[in-house]
Amino acid sequence: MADTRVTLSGITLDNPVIPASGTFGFGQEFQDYYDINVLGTFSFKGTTREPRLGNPTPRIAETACGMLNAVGLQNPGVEHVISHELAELATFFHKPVMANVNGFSIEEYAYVAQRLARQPQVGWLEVNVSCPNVHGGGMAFGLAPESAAAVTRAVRAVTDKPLYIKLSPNVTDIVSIARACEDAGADGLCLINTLLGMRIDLRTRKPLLANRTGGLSGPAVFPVALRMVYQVSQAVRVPVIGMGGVASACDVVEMMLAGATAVQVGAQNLVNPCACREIIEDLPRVMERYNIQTLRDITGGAWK
Amino acid sequence: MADTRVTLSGITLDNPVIPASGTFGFGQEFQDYYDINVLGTFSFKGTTREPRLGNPTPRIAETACGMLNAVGLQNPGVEHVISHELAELATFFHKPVMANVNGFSIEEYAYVAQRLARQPQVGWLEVNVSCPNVHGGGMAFGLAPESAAAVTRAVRAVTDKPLYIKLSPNVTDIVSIARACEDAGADGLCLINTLLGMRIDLRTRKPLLANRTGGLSGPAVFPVALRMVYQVSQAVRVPVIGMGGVASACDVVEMMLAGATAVQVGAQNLVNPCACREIIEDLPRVMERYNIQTLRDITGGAWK
Amino acid sequence: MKFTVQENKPLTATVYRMTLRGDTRALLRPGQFVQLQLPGFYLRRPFSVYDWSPAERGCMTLVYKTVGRGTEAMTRIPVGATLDALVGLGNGFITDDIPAAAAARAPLLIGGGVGVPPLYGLCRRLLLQGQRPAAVLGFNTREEVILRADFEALGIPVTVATVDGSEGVKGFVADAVETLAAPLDYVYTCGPEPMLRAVHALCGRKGVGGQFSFEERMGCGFGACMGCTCETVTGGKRICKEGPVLVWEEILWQTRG
Amino acid sequence: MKFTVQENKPLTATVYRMTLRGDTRALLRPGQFVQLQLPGFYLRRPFSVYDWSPAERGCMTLVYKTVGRGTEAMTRIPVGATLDALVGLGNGFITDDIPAAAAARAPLLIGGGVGVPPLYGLCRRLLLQGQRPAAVLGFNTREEVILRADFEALGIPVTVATVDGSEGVKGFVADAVETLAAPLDYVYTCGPEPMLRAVHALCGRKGVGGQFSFEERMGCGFGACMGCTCETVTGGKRICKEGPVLVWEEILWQTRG
Ligand SMILES: Cc1cc2nc3c(=O)[nH]c(=O)nc-3n(C[C@H](O)[C@H](O)[C@H](O)COP(=O)(O)OP(=O)(O)OC[C@H]3O[C@@H](n4cnc5c(N)ncnc54)[C@H](O)[C@@H]3O)c2cc1C
Ligand SMILES: Cc1cc2nc3c(=O)[nH]c(=O)nc-3n(C[C@H](O)[C@H](O)[C@H](O)COP(=O)(O)OP(=O)(O)OC[C@H]3O[C@@H](n4cnc5c(N)ncnc54)[C@H](O)[C@@H]3O)c2cc1C
Ligand SMILES: Cc1cc2nc3c(=O)[nH]c(=O)nc-3n(C[C@H](O)[C@H](O)[C@H](O)COP(=O)(O)O)c2cc1C
Ligand SMILES: Cc1cc2nc3c(=O)[nH]c(=O)nc-3n(C[C@H](O)[C@H](O)[C@H](O)COP(=O)(O)O)c2cc1C
Ligand code: FES
Ligand code: FES
Repeated sequence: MADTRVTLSGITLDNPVIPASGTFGFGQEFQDYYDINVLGTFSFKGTTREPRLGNPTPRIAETACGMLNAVGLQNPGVEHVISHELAELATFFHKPVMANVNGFSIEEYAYVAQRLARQPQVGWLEVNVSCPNVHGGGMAFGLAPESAAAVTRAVRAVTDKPLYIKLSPNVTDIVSIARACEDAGADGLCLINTLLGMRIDLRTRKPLLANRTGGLSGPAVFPVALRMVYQVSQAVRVPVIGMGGVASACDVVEMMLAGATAVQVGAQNLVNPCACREIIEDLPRVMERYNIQTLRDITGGAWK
Repeated sequence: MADTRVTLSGITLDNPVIPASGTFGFGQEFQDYYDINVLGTFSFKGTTREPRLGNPTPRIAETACGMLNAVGLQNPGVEHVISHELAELATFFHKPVMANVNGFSIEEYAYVAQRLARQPQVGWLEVNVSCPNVHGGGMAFGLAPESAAAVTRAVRAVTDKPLYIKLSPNVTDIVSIARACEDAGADGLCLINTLLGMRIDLRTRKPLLANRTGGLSGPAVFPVALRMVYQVSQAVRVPVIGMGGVASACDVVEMMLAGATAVQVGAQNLVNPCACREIIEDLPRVMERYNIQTLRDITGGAWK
Repeated sequence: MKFTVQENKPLTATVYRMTLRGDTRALLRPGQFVQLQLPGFYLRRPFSVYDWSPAERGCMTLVYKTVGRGTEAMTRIPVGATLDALVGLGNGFITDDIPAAAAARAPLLIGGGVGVPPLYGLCRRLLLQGQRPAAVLGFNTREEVILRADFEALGIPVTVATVDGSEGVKGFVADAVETLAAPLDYVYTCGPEPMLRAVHALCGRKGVGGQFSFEERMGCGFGACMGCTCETVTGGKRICKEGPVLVWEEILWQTRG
Repeated sequence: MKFTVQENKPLTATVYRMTLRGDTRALLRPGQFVQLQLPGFYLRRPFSVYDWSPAERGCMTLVYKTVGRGTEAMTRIPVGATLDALVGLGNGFITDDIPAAAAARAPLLIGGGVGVPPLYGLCRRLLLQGQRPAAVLGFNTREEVILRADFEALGIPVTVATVDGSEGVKGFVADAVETLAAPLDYVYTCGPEPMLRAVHALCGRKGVGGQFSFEERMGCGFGACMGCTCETVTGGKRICKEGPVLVWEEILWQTRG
């Protein structure tokens, strides 16, 4: 029997497949398509202290084998997330969930992290220092080792729950940023967030997105994500959750060979609401084809 | 009549379509498919002082809507390029050509640039400080403003021919590097070179490329390239040659709206040897559809 | 959900009709839409349903206009091809839960361009409910007029307006509505945003309610990505989930007066 | 160049034959290959030509094995579909310009797995030139044996070897070659790299010349990208342009002795 279990900071998941933040809402919409308890876990929509409407529309554009989004962290604010979304989630999802923490200041990160960490449903904090779609926060923190470490330290100070920092790929040296987060107390790293991109409407001669630029994700970015996971996972001792363009069980295996302990699936959930269920169903077949008995053993299999 | 002409540092091209270095050899192979004199110009294969065999194979891998290459600057060395390739080229291509200059030291860049600049066929120098597939040179120079500027200054010192610096997208802040090159005397900028990526073979559990990582190009990278062209072209006064995933006449127009004065086409030449001819033929139709009489007028049309 | 293309043929130079066979049971209301996966494109395309027969082996018809690479490629999909679609998306036009809508005896359907198709299924539904709808359909020019005969075959009053006057009343739909003899009762409308704005203002001036179907760029189409959220009087609404149909009162073009 | 699929059918569980109709005039030599564009994939796929009729409305046949996503998708391409291919790529097997090849009266064709197909067109060419080729075809197991009858129908001696001994001689092709009664004259070979190495060593030991067809990951297939360059005795050679066929002497596995 194929053993698909993986362990993230002491919590064992049935499988490494985790829908990525911002592409799975708070799970509700997917419950219409399948029982989401088959998932390893999922990362819920990026949450801030105050409610946010996000950016003006259009917020979505298509690209070759991918998409741009400039949602800009629309969310009802951490208190509403706790009182409504997480309360509702508890009625149909029975596993620890990953909380995607956002902020526009170090204090806000710490505040939101502390509030979410106290919820018993929350298994891990995923601190997003890499959102390219908001100004004066988000990605800015993830572009340099010092600021990424500062956020890590501040959040570390308020919680003992497993702390994962989600890194931006829009940098010259992601390894130095990953190391700085590790040194500042991160229990793990998530990569990659979206690549900053753009499309222009030939008719109007204006950027397609109201926000002008947006974050690129989907299969197009997979090779960049894989390379970064390969580099970072060899340079740190903490687990890496790999993501960026994962769309099939083969991609999951490839990410894990590159060094990922678990794998997130983002944009693919949007084009196929059953993507994660299908990937989970396919995993044992793919493992058999490539002679894998115990999935967790292949993490880093491609390191030299 | 649609006017497709554009001007790069005083030399007027019939159209903005320029095959990108490394995807067009020295023109010969394409001459079998069409008369390459229809091109604006083309950029020939990256040239170094000594002959290079490049990296071991496999050097190519496929990705979603793109490809990885790790050719590693295979070329016969600058003297052979001058005595054989350019001599041969003169027999069938009658326009100024763009010389792609490479080096493993600042001295080598200057040497190769000086040798190539002396050739009357060479209209522009394109100095590649962004090749991700060689060690101890190439991309290393393009990752920081200081080193990119140092190469620019050294090459500037040896030639008066128009000098374009080709930038790497694998950086946190491409604008600062572009500005440094401009300040150091560049007449223009070319962007983007390839994004550093990777694929792993599930059967062997090893990287697909012998060089482990390679450069990602093709339609997958278009939105990233477009964003960088948009940012850089607004921040400098010199012309920008845009490239990265351009595959159609619509893409050419989109790149120009983002701020490109001319456009290079790379990987698409490999999957369709007639790509550039077809793009050039399509341009007037696309211009008509979007009400463009004079193509050069749309450069930067999407700047706010 | 897999569908088989039964028909894919041009109605005008740029508008096509595609009929798909498959499980349509998720479609509950006119004005709901589907997200169609087109081979070679990453995101799905949203299209309203013109009309459908609800069954496990049912049928649904889309009427679409070629505006970009996806819809152009769509015209080349052969009969017999299999396409994947998410069906029954969005709230659709509500004809029962909203008191004003349920009470309207002679609602006016106002469509513009490819906003016209979903009003056909709606019209059939209203007739079944015993209401007496009328339709005003607006186009740019005579060559672009679609579905006029379909509405006429339902036996309702149909007014066509063209911007250049080449068919029917000359002018915009909102202008054409002003010329109607019958008093305005309730409005259902779908079309380009300038038209929706004009109709919204008109409703405001006349003090009648209505439902407006919106378009927005979509990531998912089923409420997951927040890509399509628009601000309304009652907060952010996902056009794909709480829309595409919004009622007059919640739209942020405050023009009642 | 556009081609129409005439046939696409399985020969074994994993090997298919595809026949394409179109302009094949660029094909000049057996062992040349085509670069086939598969819908939904960025790079083209290289396939050797099994046999062809050279004409503006000619035919060519490929025999391919499913090894990955591209070839798996290829099995689902229906008859009648149009595919784009670059044809007449590479040098192919040379039967005239190379003196040893032209002089060989009884050249041996050694094929392994899907290296066998291009040897068929070669065999026909050699027979036309009045030579008397023989063939040794190697496979893993009985279920994977392909094209045996095709070669036999040409009236030449055919030896089949399978690694597990389930059909023909048990063992690797190079072993099977050693068991042949006829003396080695000249070799043409195509197959997996371990087989090529073994045959190369064998030629070295016996002091006979030969031509070896190689595989390499390709960007373009027509000499533009330098993606496929391999080092040889005479410098870097592009497998797609100066190859895929290399002669014994230029191969860098120095084993003559
Ligand atoms: C709820 C809803 C119902 C619709 N119903 C119909 C209908 O019945 N008939 C019809 O002809 N059209 C309809 N549209 C518009 C239709 O979705 C677009 O015309 C179509 O997506 C354009 O695709 P394209 O590839 O040709 O254009 P491109 O511009 O090449 O598409 C690029 C991307 O932009 C998106 N996009 C482009 N235009 C629109 C648009 N107007 N609205 C939403 N997304 C867009 C595409 O889906 C794609 O993701 C509807 C849109 C929505 C939101
Ligand atoms: C000159 C030449 C002639 C060939 N002739 C035949 C033939 O007659 N019959 C046959 O079955 N196969 C032949 N091959 C191998 C064939 O090209 C590959 O099996 C095929 O490309 C695999 O595609 P895929 O999408 O299924 O595999 P994937 O692994 O999914 O493909 C990913 C990428 O790798 C490339 N690739 C994978 N395997 C190979 C390979 N062995 N050689 C070159 N590129 C590869 C693909 O082209 C693609 O770009 C030939 C290869 C070469 C170079
Ligand atoms: C519509 C959309 C919204 C997103 N919102 C968030 C978010 O709120 N927080 C976050 O950390 N990442 C967010 N992301 C990034 C994804 O979680 C993921 O890192 C990225 O999309 C790469 O994975 P993919 O290629 O599988 O989509 C979002 C991505 C998309 C497409
Ligand atoms: C096979 C290959 C070889 C390349 N070699 C060079 C090179 O020698 N010098 C250089 O400046 N860029 C080189 N490039 C980069 C291209 O010129 C171009 O910048 C990049 O591929 C992005 O464009 P594209 O997406 O259109 O391919 C190479 C790209 C490819 C695909
Ligand atoms: S399109 Fe994703 S939420 Fe509406
Ligand atoms: S594959 Fe491009 S040169 Fe051989």
